[in-house]
Amino acid sequence: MRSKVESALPYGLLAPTLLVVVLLIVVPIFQAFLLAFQGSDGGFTLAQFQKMVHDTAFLDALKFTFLLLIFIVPLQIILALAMALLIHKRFRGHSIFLYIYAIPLAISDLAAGIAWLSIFTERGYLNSILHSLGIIDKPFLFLSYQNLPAVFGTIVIAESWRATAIVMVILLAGLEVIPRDYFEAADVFGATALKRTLFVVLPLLRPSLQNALIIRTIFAFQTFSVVLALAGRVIPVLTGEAYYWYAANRNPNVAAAYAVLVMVFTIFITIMYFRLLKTTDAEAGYD
Amino acid sequence: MRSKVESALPYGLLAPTLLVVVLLIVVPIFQAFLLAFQGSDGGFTLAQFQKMVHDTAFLDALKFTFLLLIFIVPLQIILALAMALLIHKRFRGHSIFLYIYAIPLAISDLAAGIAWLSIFTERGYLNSILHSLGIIDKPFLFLSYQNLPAVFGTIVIAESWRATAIVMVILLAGLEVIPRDYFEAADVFGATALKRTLFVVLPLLRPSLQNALIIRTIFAFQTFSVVLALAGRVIPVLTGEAYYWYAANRNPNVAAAYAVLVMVFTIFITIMYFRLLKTTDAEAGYD
Amino acid sequence: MAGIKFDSVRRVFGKTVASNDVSLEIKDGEFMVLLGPSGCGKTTLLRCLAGLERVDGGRIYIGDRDVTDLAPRDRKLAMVFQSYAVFPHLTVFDNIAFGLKMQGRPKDEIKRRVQEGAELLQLQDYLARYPAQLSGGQRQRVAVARGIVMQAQVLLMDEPLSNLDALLRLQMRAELKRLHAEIKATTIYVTHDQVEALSLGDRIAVMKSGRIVQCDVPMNIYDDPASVFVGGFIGTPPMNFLKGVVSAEGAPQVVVGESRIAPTPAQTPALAARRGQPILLGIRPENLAFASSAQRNTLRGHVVVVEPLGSHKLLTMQVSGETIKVSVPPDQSVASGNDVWLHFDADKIRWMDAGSGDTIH
Amino acid sequence: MAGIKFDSVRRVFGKTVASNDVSLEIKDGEFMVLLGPSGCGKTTLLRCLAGLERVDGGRIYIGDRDVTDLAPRDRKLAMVFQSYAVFPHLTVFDNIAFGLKMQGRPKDEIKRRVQEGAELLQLQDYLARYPAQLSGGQRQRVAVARGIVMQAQVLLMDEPLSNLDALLRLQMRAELKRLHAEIKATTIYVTHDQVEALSLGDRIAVMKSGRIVQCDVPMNIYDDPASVFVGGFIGTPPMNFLKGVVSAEGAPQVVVGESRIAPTPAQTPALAARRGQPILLGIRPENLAFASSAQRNTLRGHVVVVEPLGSHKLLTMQVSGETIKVSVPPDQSVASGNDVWLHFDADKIRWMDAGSGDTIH
Amino acid sequence: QAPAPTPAPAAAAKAAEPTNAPQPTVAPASASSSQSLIFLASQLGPVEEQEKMRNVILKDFTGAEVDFIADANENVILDRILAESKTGKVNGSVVGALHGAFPNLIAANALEDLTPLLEKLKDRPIVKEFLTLGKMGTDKQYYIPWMQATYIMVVNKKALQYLPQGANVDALTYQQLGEWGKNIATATGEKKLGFPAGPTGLMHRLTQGYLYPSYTGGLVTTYRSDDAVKMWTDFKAIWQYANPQSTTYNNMQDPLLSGDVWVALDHTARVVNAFKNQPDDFIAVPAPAGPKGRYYMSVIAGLGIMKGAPNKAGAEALIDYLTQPAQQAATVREVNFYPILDSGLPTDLPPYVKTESDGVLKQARSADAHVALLPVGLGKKGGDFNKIMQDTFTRIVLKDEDIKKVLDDQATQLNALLTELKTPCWSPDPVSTGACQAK
Ligand SMILES: Nc1ncnc2c1ncn2[C@@H]1O[C@H](COP(=O)(O)OP(=O)(O)OP(=O)(O)O)[C@@H](O)[C@H]1O
Ligand SMILES: Nc1ncnc2c1ncn2[C@@H]1O[C@H](COP(=O)(O)OP(=O)(O)OP(=O)(O)O)[C@@H](O)[C@H]1O
Ligand SMILES: [Mg+2]
Ligand SMILES: [Mg+2]
Repeated sequence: MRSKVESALPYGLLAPTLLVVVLLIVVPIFQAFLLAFQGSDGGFTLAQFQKMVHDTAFLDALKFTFLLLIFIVPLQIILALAMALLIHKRFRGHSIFLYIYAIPLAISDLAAGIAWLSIFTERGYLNSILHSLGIIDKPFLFLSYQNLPAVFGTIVIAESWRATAIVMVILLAGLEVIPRDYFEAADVFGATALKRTLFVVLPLLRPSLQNALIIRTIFAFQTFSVVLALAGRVIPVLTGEAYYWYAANRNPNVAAAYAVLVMVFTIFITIMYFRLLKTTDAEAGYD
Repeated sequence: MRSKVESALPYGLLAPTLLVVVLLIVVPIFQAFLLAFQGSDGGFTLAQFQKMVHDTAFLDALKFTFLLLIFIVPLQIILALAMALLIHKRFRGHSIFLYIYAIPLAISDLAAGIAWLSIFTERGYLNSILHSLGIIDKPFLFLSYQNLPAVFGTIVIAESWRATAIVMVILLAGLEVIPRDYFEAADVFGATALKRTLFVVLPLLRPSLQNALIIRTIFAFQTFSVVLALAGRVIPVLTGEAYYWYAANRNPNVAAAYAVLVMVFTIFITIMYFRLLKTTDAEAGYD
Repeated sequence: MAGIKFDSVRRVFGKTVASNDVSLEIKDGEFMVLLGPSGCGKTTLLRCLAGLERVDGGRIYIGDRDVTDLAPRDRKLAMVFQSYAVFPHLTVFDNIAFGLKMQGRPKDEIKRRVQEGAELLQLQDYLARYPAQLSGGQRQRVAVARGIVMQAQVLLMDEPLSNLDALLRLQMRAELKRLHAEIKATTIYVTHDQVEALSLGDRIAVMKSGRIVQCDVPMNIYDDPASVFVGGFIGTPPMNFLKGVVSAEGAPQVVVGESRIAPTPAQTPALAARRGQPILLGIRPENLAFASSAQRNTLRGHVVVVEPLGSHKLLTMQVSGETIKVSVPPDQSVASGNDVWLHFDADKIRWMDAGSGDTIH
Repeated sequence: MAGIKFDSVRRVFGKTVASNDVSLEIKDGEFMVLLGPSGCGKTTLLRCLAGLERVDGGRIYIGDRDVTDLAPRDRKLAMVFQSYAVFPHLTVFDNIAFGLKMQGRPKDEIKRRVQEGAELLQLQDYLARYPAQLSGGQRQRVAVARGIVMQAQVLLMDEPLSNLDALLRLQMRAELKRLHAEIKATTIYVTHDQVEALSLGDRIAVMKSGRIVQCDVPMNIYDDPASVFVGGFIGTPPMNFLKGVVSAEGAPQVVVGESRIAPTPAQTPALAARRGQPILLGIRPENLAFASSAQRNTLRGHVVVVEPLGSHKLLTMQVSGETIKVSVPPDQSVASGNDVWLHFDADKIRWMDAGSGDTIH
Repeated sequence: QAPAPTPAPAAAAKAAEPTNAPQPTVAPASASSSQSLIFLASQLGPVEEQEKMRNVILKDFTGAEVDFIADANENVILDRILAESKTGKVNGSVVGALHGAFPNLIAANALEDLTPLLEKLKDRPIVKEFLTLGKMGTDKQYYIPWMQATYIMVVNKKALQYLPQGANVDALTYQQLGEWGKNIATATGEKKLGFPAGPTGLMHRLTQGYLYPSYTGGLVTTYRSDDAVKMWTDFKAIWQYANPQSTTYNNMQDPLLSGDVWVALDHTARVVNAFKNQPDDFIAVPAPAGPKGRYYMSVIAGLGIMKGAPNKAGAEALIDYLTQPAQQAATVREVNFYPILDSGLPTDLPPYVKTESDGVLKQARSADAHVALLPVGLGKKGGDFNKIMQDTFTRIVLKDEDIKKVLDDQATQLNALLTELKTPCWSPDPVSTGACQAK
């Protein structure tokens, strides 16, 4: 694509950039690792990790973190994709709809947690409504630790609520960029809405999907306010535990161990997304 | 673009969707508003907002929130764009570089706060390095409340650090989607790298820029851990105050008032982005 | 049965009327060529038929079905897009197979038909490549292959051969002809290549500014253009037009510059009705020949440019103050600057109204 | 000074050698046409020259400068892309003005030159539109306008008129010719339209599989193709080839089916050297004419298809077991099934080696 | 290094309340067993401390099978107690909470009078002052003191050389503290005093329990007195030598360990790592004294028994058990809360606990020592109260606003809040009948 001189250029630009990268990117990460692996005597230790692994909540946190990921991410992608495809049709009023739909974007984690709590709690709105509709005769305990599936379900709903909008905005922008020709060709050649989505839209949307998945996964790993608000530590999650160790137990080292664990997972999954959704060189026409 | 029957379809699909929207989107928002506007007697009150506005930290929080936005967002977009353009050249090793660059994505807010704190603090890494290099002879207090510009600067660096990667990933995906032709045409017709970026890349990148800006702005409004870690409440920010009112002062109502304020700002700015960066109908060829 | 009927189809983009109440019937199995200047609405018409463009008025029928409100996929047609619209994420094979896969055809049938299509378009060597790895012409051929393997009842082709070299185009033209004879799909074919139009089309519809101005069999379009526009549009080079005046008295003759031209007996009554009025004389370049002297139906011309074009020489000449093109055999000796006599047969002349440009019959 | 020199330029994509050590010199101000089958490497060559494609070997010079390693913008050329590459986010005006703006020209100059360019390409009415609001041909014209308003020393055009109708193409061709006469930009012009190639080019370079197989003035390319490939590629329809054998004894003659064909005196020595060997006889369709009887240099032919193409009739005939094309005047009376005598002049015949396909001189 | 916690019993692990909203939650099924006893504690919420409680301190208790339930958020537990009491479905038996939490519980009539129990324990050398506090100003004994926490000053030994002339490190005044800071700053060029003024630091407690009482003899009533102005003026002078990063310090142990700070005042639990990690570098000394004496804040936690407790006998036995010297020693060793016994500290403590304890004892035994309490009777508005304190600090010290004006502003808010809550004064403010008000 470029002549030889030009293709040497990136390396020239990289030299100073690399310095910045080392300083600004690697150092704080190193720092996080240090915290996680450094004992009180300054030496290397796995004690923090042992402490983390043997913590009562650890296995649950691991389990629920991934369970949430597995439930929320696909659900959101599907929901968001459906909405994006709908709005992409540019029907009359689509922008108002878009705005309404994007509002949850604007709500902070914390506020979302509070709001959902007041809906799902024993004397909350949902129970009041269900009761006044005569569907239940006494409050249903959505958030009882004895009914984990219900708690889990409410968390999935509440977490999806907020971040689906962001996924949708990303996918919508991705859709807008795809030349209409391809959709039209798919239509003409007899693709049903589903097949068109599977065989044309999704593959062409890969860069946006990749973005959405990465962002969504990071979100899922790193926000815990909603979970904390709705389930307390009955449903522990990794980042919540990190926070807990840091703020309540005043142990930044174990917190760092959790953070490092989350980091490793995130990087792993991100790389997986990059790999899976990469446009191959052949496809891009690079030789 | 569609025949009449097809164009009626979205409305059909909208009917049930609207119900879901009302239930799932509007109710929790309503809830957040309720918290913010409801007095202890259940009636409407502006007391919480008055409390918020008269709070010592309020004006500062407002000021710093927007200052941070103004400093961080453009800085990040420029940095991320530069990186994305660089990596987009697909020089040898670009994917490793990409991965390294994307690592901060994987670090949680909390861990980032801890890590940066240990770098910038009086006996932190930066001071140690500067000292051992002989650049300074006694530690420089980056985080002194008496030196707000320095604190602010460190916050800008630390906040940029984490989220630049996400902006870059988004912009990079956007770049990959733009047909190479356009870059090539710009090159052939004599555009310098800067002009090409301004007149071709950025306009074509609008959908991705829009995404990046929205996500980045939401981030900027909603994360406060790093700010809290580095500056305490010397540099208050709106969401931090909301959190503070909720967690430390145990006043969810004032917290909700802050959340509502942040929400209004976010929505406003998001709509602005939508407007500013919209692909016009004419440009898209819609009639 | 897949005849096609456009009934006052209208499509307006802002102030541009891209399809201005077009009515056109195409018989089942007919090969209809759409011809017209750039931007006259050919693509729009195809897109309306395919369901890709909303119709602002009128109805469209395929066979007996009113398809105006049907989704594209329910219209069961195949299309070759002017912009190719070849899927960038699919290999050539998968691109060609796309429509068949959508129909859920069995694997081996798909494979066979894709192979056939690829062979026809000389794409066998590229089946595993992605579109980005192809040249412009190769990409266009993928688009064509994707369309024809469908063996749909209705096939729409929008300038399908525009980026192919002459030789390949010649071969493709023959293949398309053979294919059409075999499958008998009702075909609408947009082209700018007149040889293609004349040799492929059962009929040709000539469009201008969103309207169909003439629709007839190729020879009639060529020989009997309905207007100055059609005559001037068809033929390379197109028909020449000279201004004249119908003689006010005597047997109706037309005065062109210093020459007097007598119509054929069949033309006489029409001309007689226009005595003294201005009129246009249309004559095709190949119907003009050098004459040794002034005879009946000759014009004096001055050769301005001589272009040797292989199979003939193309002369640009000045005749009675107007510029015309004349085509002469390649071995005709002539040089620019020559003054020569041009002769033509009266029955090759077409007379047009000087105002409306319509042909006078 | 902006002559162009390709020195063994090589570009390889995986296993495809898109540019196979191409060497070519183009004089300052020359109008060079690139002709060749789809996928032969024309676009690749232009892109290498423009700096859009890495060169895997060889050097490229513009004027005296070795530009092989220069960035595209430092090569100071203008290009019309085969894919148009018209910026979707800019109006037609801004698209045409793009290069001028990049050069930082004054506002009013830009405006004037864009207006001129738009007029030339009949785009005046569309200046405020976005590309998505244009038809295919209109979009292509924007790409052409963007290229020519630059008045660059070097102008590259990759099939710039492929999506335009014949009439417009004719006009554009004349405009490009005028423009070239005016600006004298060194031009490389890729086209599949042979009339365009023959009428525009100072010279034509014919490519095949990444190589230039002949580069000469148009008439020579047409009349004296360097090989079967060139003869068979140029001309619509192309040159006919008949298999023959040089007579083993007597004056060198070539036996084609039942006929014996005598070469011109100039051809005789070359044929004499190939006594008894197979040989190919190349003759263009328009150089064959009906004869009333068997004469010297006649062939017996059977008419298979008659295609009336307006300016002439194209016959597909069977001659000594091979299919050839013959072009006859439009008024020649002939019907399919006829058996006729075909005559030609010996000096219109080109002899080619039956093995390599190269022309024998 | 503390041993890794062993997994907790399943019931206990599940016990954390899912929400902090006022709602009763059905207790684990095991609660109905007569052998078991539920101990609801608003303190010792951090998991590590819970584990210590279950696995070490309560291990030897044989009176019942104790379910120790705590939460990082103390309101979770308090709400639960109130809810159980209100609905009559009482599951908890023993309640452990801070002094300030009791008025609400008493108001809800959730607690037994423990006077009979106290009779049985009358030989215990429990600090008299603490027992009096346990009556909550009534004639009934609502809680038996359980444990206490306090704030002490930690000094890096390197700082001792810079002590002002004639100053005794065990009997400093605030003025001397300022001079000390100044001396250090002059000598080293660095400001090495430290205060926990970070977002989750306890600076407001220092204001409430140390500065205000020591200078004014009160807190609310003297909020905008001239003594208060003097206090803030002095404190601003001291603050000049405080590390400017103090506004980021949530606890003092980290800056002490890093060397950023040499002299710091903070909650014992928030400095303990300094002694733990570098036992030889630090000493603990009493907080400074002001014109009105050496006020220090004691955070007293008491044990009560719920009305209608399912296992009242077990509850009494548990209280007895926890107030025995061995358990008191275990408590300071394991979870860093100090004994409420007058008899001095046990001797079998690890060195770091010993060092810290020395400071605590010295502080309590100082001649001019007085106890100040956490705010009492503010309930959920405790946060608002703290915020007013914190804002006062921010405006005067950090933003350099006019002291008198700030105090007037903040006193107005304070009065409004206390009027709304109708909270009477608490120690060291003189007892009042109506809402406590700044004069
Ligand atoms: N990115 C690529 N990867 C692999 N092969 C390529 C790539 N680009 C071009 N080719 C191949 O190189 C050859 C030359 O391509 P080029 O585009 O130069 O052809 P062309 O002469 O312009 O053809 P056309 O007339 O069809 O536009 C073709 O066979 C094509 O398939
Ligand atoms: N989306 C649009 N908005 C506005 N005008 C449009 C739009 N699409 C097409 N047009 C206009 O409608 C007219 C017909 O366009 P169409 O594409 O049908 O032309 P065409 O006959 O296919 O031309 P070509 O031979 O150049 O492809 C053109 O003048 C074009 O500018
Ligand atoms: Mg078109
Ligand atoms: Mg090409």
